[in-house]
Amino acid sequence: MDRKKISKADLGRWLDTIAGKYELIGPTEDEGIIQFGPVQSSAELTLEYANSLIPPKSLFFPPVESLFAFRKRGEEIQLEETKPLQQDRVIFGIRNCDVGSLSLLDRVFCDDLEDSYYRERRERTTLIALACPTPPRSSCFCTTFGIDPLSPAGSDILLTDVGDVYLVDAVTDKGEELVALGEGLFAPLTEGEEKELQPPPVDMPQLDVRELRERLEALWEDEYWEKLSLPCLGCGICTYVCPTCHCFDISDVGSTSDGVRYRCWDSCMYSDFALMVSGENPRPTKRERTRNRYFHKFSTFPSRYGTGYACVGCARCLVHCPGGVEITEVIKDISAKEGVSDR
Amino acid sequence: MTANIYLPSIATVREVRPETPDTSTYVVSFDDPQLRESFAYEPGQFAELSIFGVGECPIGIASSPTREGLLEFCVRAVGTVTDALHDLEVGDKLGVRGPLGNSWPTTEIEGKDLLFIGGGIGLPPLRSLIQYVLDNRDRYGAVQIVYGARSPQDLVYKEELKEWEDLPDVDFHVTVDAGDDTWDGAVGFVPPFLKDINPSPTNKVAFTCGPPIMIKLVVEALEEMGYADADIITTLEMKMKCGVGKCGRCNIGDKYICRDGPVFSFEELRSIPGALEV
Amino acid sequence: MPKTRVGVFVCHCGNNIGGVVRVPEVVEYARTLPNVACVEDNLYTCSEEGLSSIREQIAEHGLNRVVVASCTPRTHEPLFREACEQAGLNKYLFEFVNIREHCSWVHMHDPAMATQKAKELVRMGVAKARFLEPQEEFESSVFPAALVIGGGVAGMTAALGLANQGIQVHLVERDQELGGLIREVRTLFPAGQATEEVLQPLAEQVRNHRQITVHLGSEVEDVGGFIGDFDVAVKADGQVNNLKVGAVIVATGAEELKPTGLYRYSELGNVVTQLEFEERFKRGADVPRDVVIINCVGARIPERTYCGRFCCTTAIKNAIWIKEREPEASVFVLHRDVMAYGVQIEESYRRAMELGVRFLRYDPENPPQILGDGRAEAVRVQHQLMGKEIVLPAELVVLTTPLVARDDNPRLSKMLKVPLGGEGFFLEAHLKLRPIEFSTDGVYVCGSARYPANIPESVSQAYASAAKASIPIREGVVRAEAITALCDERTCSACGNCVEVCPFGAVELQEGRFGRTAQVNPAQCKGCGCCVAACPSGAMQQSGFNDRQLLSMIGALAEEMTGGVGE
Amino acid sequence: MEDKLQELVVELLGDGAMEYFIGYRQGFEPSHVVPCFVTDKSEADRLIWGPLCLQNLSKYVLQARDLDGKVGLLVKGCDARAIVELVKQHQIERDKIVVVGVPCEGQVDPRKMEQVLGVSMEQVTDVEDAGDEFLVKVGGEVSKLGKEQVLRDKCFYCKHPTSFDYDYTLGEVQPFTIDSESEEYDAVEKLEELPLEERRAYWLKQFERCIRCNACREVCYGCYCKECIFDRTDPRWLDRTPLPRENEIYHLIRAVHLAGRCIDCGECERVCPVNIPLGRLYKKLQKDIAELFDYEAGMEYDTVPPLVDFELDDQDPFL
Amino acid sequence: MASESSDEGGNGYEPKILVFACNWCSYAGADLAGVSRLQMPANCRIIRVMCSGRVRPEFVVTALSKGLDGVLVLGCHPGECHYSEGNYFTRRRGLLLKNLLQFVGIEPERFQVRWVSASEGAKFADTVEQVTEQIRALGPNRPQGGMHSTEPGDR
Repeated sequence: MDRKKISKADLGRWLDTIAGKYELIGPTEDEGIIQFGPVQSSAELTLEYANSLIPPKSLFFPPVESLFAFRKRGEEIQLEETKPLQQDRVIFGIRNCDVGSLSLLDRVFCDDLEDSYYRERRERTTLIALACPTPPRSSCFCTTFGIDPLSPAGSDILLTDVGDVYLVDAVTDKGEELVALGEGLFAPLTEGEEKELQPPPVDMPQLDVRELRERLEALWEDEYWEKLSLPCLGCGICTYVCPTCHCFDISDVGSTSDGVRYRCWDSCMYSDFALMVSGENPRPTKRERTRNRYFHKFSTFPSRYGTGYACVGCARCLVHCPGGVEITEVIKDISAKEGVSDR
Repeated sequence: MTANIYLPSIATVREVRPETPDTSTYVVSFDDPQLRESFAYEPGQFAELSIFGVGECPIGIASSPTREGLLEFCVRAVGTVTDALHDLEVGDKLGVRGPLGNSWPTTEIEGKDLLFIGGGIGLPPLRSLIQYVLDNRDRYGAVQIVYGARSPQDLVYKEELKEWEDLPDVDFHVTVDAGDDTWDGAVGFVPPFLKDINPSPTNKVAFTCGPPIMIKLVVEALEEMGYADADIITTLEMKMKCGVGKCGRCNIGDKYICRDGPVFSFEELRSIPGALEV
Repeated sequence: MPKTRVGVFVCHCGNNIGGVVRVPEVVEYARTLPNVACVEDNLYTCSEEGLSSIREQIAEHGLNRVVVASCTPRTHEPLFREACEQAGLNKYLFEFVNIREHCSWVHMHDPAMATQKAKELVRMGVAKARFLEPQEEFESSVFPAALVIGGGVAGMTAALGLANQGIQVHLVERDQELGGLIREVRTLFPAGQATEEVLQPLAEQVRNHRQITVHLGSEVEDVGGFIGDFDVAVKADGQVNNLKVGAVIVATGAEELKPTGLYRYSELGNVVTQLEFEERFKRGADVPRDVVIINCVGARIPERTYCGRFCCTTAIKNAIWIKEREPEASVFVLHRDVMAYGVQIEESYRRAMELGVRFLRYDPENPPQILGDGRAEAVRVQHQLMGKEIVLPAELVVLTTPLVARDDNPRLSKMLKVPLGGEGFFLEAHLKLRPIEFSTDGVYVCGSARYPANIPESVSQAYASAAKASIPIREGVVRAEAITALCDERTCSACGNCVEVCPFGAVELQEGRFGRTAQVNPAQCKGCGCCVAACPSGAMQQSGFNDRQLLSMIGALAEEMTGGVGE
Repeated sequence: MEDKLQELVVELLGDGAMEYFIGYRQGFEPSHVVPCFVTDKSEADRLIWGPLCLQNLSKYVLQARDLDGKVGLLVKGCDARAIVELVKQHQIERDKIVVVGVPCEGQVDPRKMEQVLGVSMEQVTDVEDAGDEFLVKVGGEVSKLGKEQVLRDKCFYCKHPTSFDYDYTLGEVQPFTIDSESEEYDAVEKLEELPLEERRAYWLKQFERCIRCNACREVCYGCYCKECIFDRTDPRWLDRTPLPRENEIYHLIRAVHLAGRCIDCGECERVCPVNIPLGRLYKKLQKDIAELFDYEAGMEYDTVPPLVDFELDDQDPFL
Repeated sequence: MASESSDEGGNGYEPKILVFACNWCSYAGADLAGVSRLQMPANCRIIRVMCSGRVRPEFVVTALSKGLDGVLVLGCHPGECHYSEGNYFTRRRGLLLKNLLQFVGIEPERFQVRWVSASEGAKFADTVEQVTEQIRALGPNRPQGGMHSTEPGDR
């Protein structure tokens, strides 16, 4: 589908028609916190935001979700699966870094042992990405990991703000279906517009991630991790705000005769995450846990799933870490270490 | 596996056999007859057992697929879920989710001589392979079994051990760390006991499972005897939760023990940094 | 056979329970509870027939937990625990559910609600029983010796009380000779008997008793340890020696109040206290002609509210003593009330009046004034009957003051970890039921250390404390009910809350396997559980009442309500 | 001020008694200040001081427990009270830490500054202290901001910075004073005056937002238990699932554990990623503890925390 | 004597109140009320502890959050504690917890502390009566949010 445009005023109308047919989810502000949540009308949305605090990953892999309810009637036990969604959804305003994270999470949840809850939410959701404003936030570094803030890749529709209109690139059938829903509101671009209605190029500092994985893997025994983990407090913020983290815990709430099995987010940074009942812990101190987190992102995830690095440069962990452990600093330190190419 | 990888199937406890003061064997079978037939698993795989309202925990399937119908789990009461398992009586219901993980390399070791070294409650995962080998005896070479436990009543499958001892084509050895007046067999830890037996490494694959400290010493002993890393195979015991390679707990290197294991050869383990520290 | 197998025994107690609570319904309900292996109901579970049915069921079903739902554990718990023990079951694997005093007897008007309540109480009892663990009672040996602090009448009598039972006693006295406060008294009430006649034989017996080691001129420097194992450091002229004793008796007595600031006491030479009077005039000085005795000096006033109990007796005794020496002497006793209880004191009060001692009541709001400069010459007092002030000539004024607590008591109380009362005297465990012992085991008290006590009272209290102190020593072993606290040193973070909270000093922070952690001394721990409640991480737990047991009771109750919340 | 600090650290590291010095350094952007562990003299020049050094670094000294050398620490007056409590609660010996006090002229609350400036903190390249104003540099030009608009809540009633026995001080430490009509317990009293249902709704909404990332627990000096009661399985007090009722149990129990120990350093509220006003919950406790038991945490080494102490004449509404 | 509690259904709501009673005083007081046949509402369930000082605030918070309608902690009168100091701590903890629960919007009547000695059977009965009526007036302690309802608590 070729590029179209929509006026800023018509955008609201389009989203309202969508809200009539789908569950519309978009960025809203609540007590200073930007979050993605269901809205009845486009008026509740906000457009002044860089990104949400809790990533839209929470809409596919929620902080807490019920897997099934169990009830004991006499001798029998009945299990009742929980339906993940009541209605098809449209997510408006997702940034490209989060779109990129979803494709990474797909590799985890939709492998041969497919997670049906995640899969259903992914299938019944249409993504309307919103290109990041320029200049990008100074903390963002998504281009380092091949994320292009202006590309529709991975989403169904990309809207790009070029002054008084939005450029509309629908790249999938689901995207086209949505555009068809508001057919009167879109207009094709004239030749002239095609040329000058271009978003300004994104200039963002690039981190050097050449051979990051190989240099990292050489540091398994290095005492760098000891020093890096000193300010780390072992709280769970970096993993809970990270769009590519997918660790979770499963626990039963209720009694042996009546209750629910929940899945909820968990963090590899918690001291008892891998603690075994025998008392042994493969990652007993913060040093091992910090090392494990960066190895997962830059070594084990790419080698296991054959993808790029499991980081999309959204900088959420950077901004919110109370101890000031900065992933960009770690990347710089590792790439400063002697790599294969400079030997 | 049902479409929903987290949904257990309901099974009933058919038989409870106390093995040691804190370990019992639970024989279960699925309520759904259709599932009872279709539930195909390989020796060495495990399943997640659910006590609803308490939780789930991964337990190795101790029976062999060659013996139909019933699944056997050998459970020691160490944690909240295993404690709850120990409160089950015949006829009680529980959840079973699986089969999960990889399995012993039953085809690659065809024609080879086999050496099984088990320690305490490490025997059940080996037993599923031993039964499989005994039920397909002609596909495999000589069978040697070396098993040890802390004390005579800590030995599991006491009757079956006697059966194996009487089998003509099985070289069976058993020891206990500390004997008592009811015990007339060998006394001593498994690693030195194994060194005295000194089984030759030619055309042989060794399978070992038991407490980490025993595995470490057994592997050293085997290497002294000339066994190649590729021919020493074990099953790792790590903290597992989802059992389907997603919850991020049981990773060593880029492998998830619940998906790429729990069965590994020592050659694989040597290549993964930090795998052997555990 | 599942791991935990609970047996439930519901009692009818005749119709005390069965009359209101529908017991069969409770029995059926109990069968549905988790881990319940067998349920019985009996007419009287505490009868021989009931107890034997418990023993049989334990054997038959291999029960490893027993729950009895009947009356109150305060009376019948030992009985049922014994039945379990006889059947070979550890007696702490037993839980009591009260469905009589707390249920049937108080909800007679509503059998339906009473039955529902009984079911839930049984449900909570079973929930707790599932997590009971077997316990062994802690036994510690008692060192066969005792320490008596204070060599007065009380101390000496207590020492003899113990020594005569063959128990080795260490008697520690600060002064250079035995006797204590009584040495300052010349004649004793009632018959004016010379103090020496009573004191010397007692002191003789103590000095020559081969079981008693007397430490004169020495003071207790420090006391560590607990009942059966006290380490006492006694300091005598500079060097310290350490004693090991099993029990301690505090007999440090009290001292006479020197009423500085009242009635120009320290200002005028001839205004003296009763003891000073005894010292000066009973040594032969000539008896003055006009004597005024003022009672309740420094007693029953806002700063010191108590009555000195026998200072009136002393005043009467000395008034008689003066009148017998100098019949013409004019002796006035100015009092607020005369505490002349009992036989001898009433007789001597009457005798004093017969001898011409005049008793005048004064109004504490408008107390007598001492007139004269340099020397007391007269006492002006408001005569209540005559309604006007009168002036009494006085060559000597004697002030009757109460005994007050020794100022050394706080030091000793901190050492022995025993409390002091409001007035600075030692505070006994219970005024009526445990008068001569402390709540801390192994420490006893007698004589004026507890409150002003005259000789007969001191002696009887001394005998009582000796008798009490000899119990643990003669048994040789101290057994504590297994409800003591236990710290899981692996997870203890040494915050010290438990040490602060323990009323008995039973918890200390010590170096252990996991570094510096809290450690409980089971001999001292009384099982109150305050430390468990103060422990933020839950490392400290109390046997028989640990968090898991109590939380499962809460869960069982809440689960009953909302169908699905308990463990 | 910063050079005085750096010289001192170089000197302290010089004589080798100190394993490392804990201070502040520049983060990935000028307005982002993070903790810094200086192990070697050469790194001393990274240490900075200013109104954006918000973290309470005291908890990091616990990591030095099993080191043989000492640990140096830069600390504001309000945060130093955590050292007193840590020593009082037997977590570390006082002589194991070299405490460097710094005169503090009030700190910036980034969220307030963003509202006032209308621009995100990224744009702010420098904040300097100037008497009762802050000089804020945004994209080149400098503007003056009255401190009372952007000050952290706890700075309005800065008390007791002088009560600590510092080993060194960088200049004269005394309480920062600012005349403002807001009283210390305003926010608490405002909540107390709400009718019960409104308060109930208010707090349930807060507890519902909690994602149980445990940051408030991990950042708090008072939460140093080897194994937290919430991580125990025998019994399981709390499920890990962030359901509203579970979150409420978590926050109320943590509050009770900190009663009489919380020193009001404000870190739990600052690090909370979902802006739960935890400060109000703990301020309420401080108010009650002060009123009921006349006690303030972190003042003296030898006083006994209120909940493990008692007076015979304590208030007794339960007769 | 406790009044004969008429229990005409009302809206049929019967509050469920958890009571902690200390073994030496309040539990004995409850026994005495039983022996004296003092009738009282049947909404209280007693858990026996050795001392009121054993009741940790976590029990109260958990009980109220799990939906129980009220928690009543009974102990000896200050100065009469069998362990001499136990109830002083209960007093301080009770004071603080009462204020905290009220601050987060839980009705004050839902958590109460009372001193009942072994000889005060009547006072025990009156306390049970009074607390039960107070809590009955408040209505059920509705537990909100995903705790009990099995509808998924996901967002």
